Amino acid sequence: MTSMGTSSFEITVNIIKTLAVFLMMVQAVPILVWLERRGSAFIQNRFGPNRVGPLGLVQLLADAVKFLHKEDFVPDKANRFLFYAAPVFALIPASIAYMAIPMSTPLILGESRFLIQGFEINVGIVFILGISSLAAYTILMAGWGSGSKFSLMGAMRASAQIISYELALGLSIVGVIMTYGTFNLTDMITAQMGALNFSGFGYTTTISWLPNWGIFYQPVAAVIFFAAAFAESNRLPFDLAEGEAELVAGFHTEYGGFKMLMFFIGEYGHMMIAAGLMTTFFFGGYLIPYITPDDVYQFGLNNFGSETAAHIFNSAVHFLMYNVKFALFLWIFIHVRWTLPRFRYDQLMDLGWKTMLPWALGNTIVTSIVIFSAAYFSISFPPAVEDVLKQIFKYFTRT
Amino acid sequence: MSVDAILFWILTLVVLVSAMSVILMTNPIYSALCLAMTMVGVAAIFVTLNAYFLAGVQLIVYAGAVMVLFVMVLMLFDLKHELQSFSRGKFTGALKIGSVGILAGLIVGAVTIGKSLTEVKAVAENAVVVDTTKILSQNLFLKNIFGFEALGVLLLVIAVGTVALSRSKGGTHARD
Amino acid sequence: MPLGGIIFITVFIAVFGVILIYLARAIGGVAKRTSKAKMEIYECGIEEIEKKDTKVSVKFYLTAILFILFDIEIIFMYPWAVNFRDFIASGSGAFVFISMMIFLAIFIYGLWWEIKSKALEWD
Amino acid sequence: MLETSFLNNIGLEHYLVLSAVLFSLGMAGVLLRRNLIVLMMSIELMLNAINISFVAFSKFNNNPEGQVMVFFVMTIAAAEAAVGLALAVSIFKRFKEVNIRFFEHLKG
Repeated sequence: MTSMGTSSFEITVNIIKTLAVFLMMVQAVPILVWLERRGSAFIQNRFGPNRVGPLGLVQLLADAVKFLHKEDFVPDKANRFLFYAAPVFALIPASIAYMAIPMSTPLILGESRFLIQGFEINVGIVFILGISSLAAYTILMAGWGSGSKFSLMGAMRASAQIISYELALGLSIVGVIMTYGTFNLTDMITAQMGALNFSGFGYTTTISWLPNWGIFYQPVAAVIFFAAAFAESNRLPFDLAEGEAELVAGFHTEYGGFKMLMFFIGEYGHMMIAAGLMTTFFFGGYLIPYITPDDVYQFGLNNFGSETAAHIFNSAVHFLMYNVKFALFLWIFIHVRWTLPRFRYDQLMDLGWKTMLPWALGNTIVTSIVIFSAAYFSISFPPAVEDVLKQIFKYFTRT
Repeated sequence: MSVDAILFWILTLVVLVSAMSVILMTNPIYSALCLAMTMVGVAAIFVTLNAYFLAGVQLIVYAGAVMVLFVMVLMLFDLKHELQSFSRGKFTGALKIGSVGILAGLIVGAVTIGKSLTEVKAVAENAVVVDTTKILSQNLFLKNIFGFEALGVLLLVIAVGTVALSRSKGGTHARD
Repeated sequence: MPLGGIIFITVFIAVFGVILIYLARAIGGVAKRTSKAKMEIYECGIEEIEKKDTKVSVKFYLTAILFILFDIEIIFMYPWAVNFRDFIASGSGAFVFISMMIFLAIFIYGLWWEIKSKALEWD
Repeated sequence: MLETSFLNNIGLEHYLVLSAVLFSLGMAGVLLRRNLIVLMMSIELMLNAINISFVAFSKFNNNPEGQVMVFFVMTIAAAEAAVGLALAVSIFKRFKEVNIRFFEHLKG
């Protein structure tokens, strides 16, 4: 149960590792903010922050210092406890859920084996869904605790939106779980190793020029999951929580300074969870296409000599690969925000309940029927048709 | 003390304190938030009992859905100004607390006496940590399939019922 | 599941957040010069309107109720999905598949009814 | 020696006692509070207490039926909360009141 390690060395390393993952997450937020501002400027043909430091990178530090110097302000109408508790609570669900996502192959140092993730959880997906569903409280606490009607309306809209899209999100994952047959994220990643191969109906086909990624099995689920993740993290085109025209700024109308920044960390944290899960479910996680971790390990062993160095090299390379995929999805998040307009609230709800939920349901049914019939039935074609099919398959499976 | 024992006592403390706050807080919104905290604590207790999947379900269903609904309703109707949150009458109050105490004492006594009378099978003590999710799933879908389908129908009935209720005359969504 | 680690990091994050807020308070200071206009909640500059009950559409709460019901049905699919291949391997695939299809039919009927009865209509 | 083993060896009876105390707290809430919605929350508390004992029995007797029961109880509890809150909201809409004392006047 308390699998934080067996020796005191392991426990210490694991504790430091969890803290490091958390701090890494907090650190990533200013970089993302910078990327978002520069990216939006690029898209809108402006400069963006470019004065402080090279490429404006030090702007983040200047912002943080400025936030610290803002005076602490609580409106008279506000409920002081909830007003202060909401930003602190905003940090918790996002960071803990992110820690369950594996980021690299386990690092083996002598006898000890360290996972490059906060903690390994064998019901990973359920854990992440459960923890991140607690984020609705942050919004409600902030909205009601501010004592302002704009905040309350913003909170109601945001939480109704979050819970509506949680349905589509949760249902789209059912197909993924069915494909891999596990809740464990690490097992899912190892299942995506090697070349794409379909087996069923009495046939086995290997397409060696494509990696065995989940996106080829569950394309509809990937689209629904990604779209619902936008709504879950309150990003454009679904950022109805903060429609300026009708709601001023949504549930954080009354917040400013550092407390506002903490809401930001939470929001970007949800974005990171979505990007990390997208990578893990559909794009092979930390795996490098065409190469197995063993190959990387052998390469390290041949070039560095010692086993420890090879293990460290292995983990580092896969960590890099994970971060490349991860950053790609974060960039898509930012790009979409600055290129798409906002939905209207009724359109948003219609999309969630009447479009995405039925599609996710259809995906589940089709997946289960395919898996079921692939195991029970085998199709046999007349020899002539089979020859033609083989020719077509040969075209796809050429190396 | 072993780590497991320390965890159990911490979780017990968290669960009992937040459950206590649920019934003692005069502001219903605080009560609801404390109850959400209790639910999270109960989920953690499920983890100590190796019921990982149930812990996740507890988080998703109770903490993430039911309590959000409670909090939303309380905030929608802003019941901050509650005049009388506890029942009146010192005598009846004492009687109620006394009866609750007697009930708790009876159960605790029964458990302790029962412990000395029967030997609980020490299966779980040395059993390896098994993935209970698959066993749960097999049991649910192979043995209790009728209950499962019945719950599906129940949920359908409830979904129809709530909408009909809110549509009825004087309901929240009445069509005037 | 490393429960101890999760509890530890939760407490750590909470303490971290509280420290951040105190730091911001210590450096930035508490609002000293206060006036009635400053301490009022933000209402786009006009004077605050005191209202007994804020009108928030009850649609939100109906959505939340329907969310709970559908969420549970989705949760029911998880143990089925994770074990589906095992069921097929152990020979009980057809039984489980058909019973889940019945369940899904009930689900779809519920969703269809909600959409048809305009319970999910926002205006 | 007795006391340390009581603190150290967490067994079935620990969970059962915890469940019993939690149940009693929920019951006290039902008896003492007057707010309709808080009453419903106390009922949820009692259901949770029962769930703990189900899971504890399931673990210590190695019988997965207990966990299935918890699954069912959770569903019923959520359904009950949905209907109960729908009723509570209807009542509040009509009478602007959630104190159950008020509904004593409904009889006759």
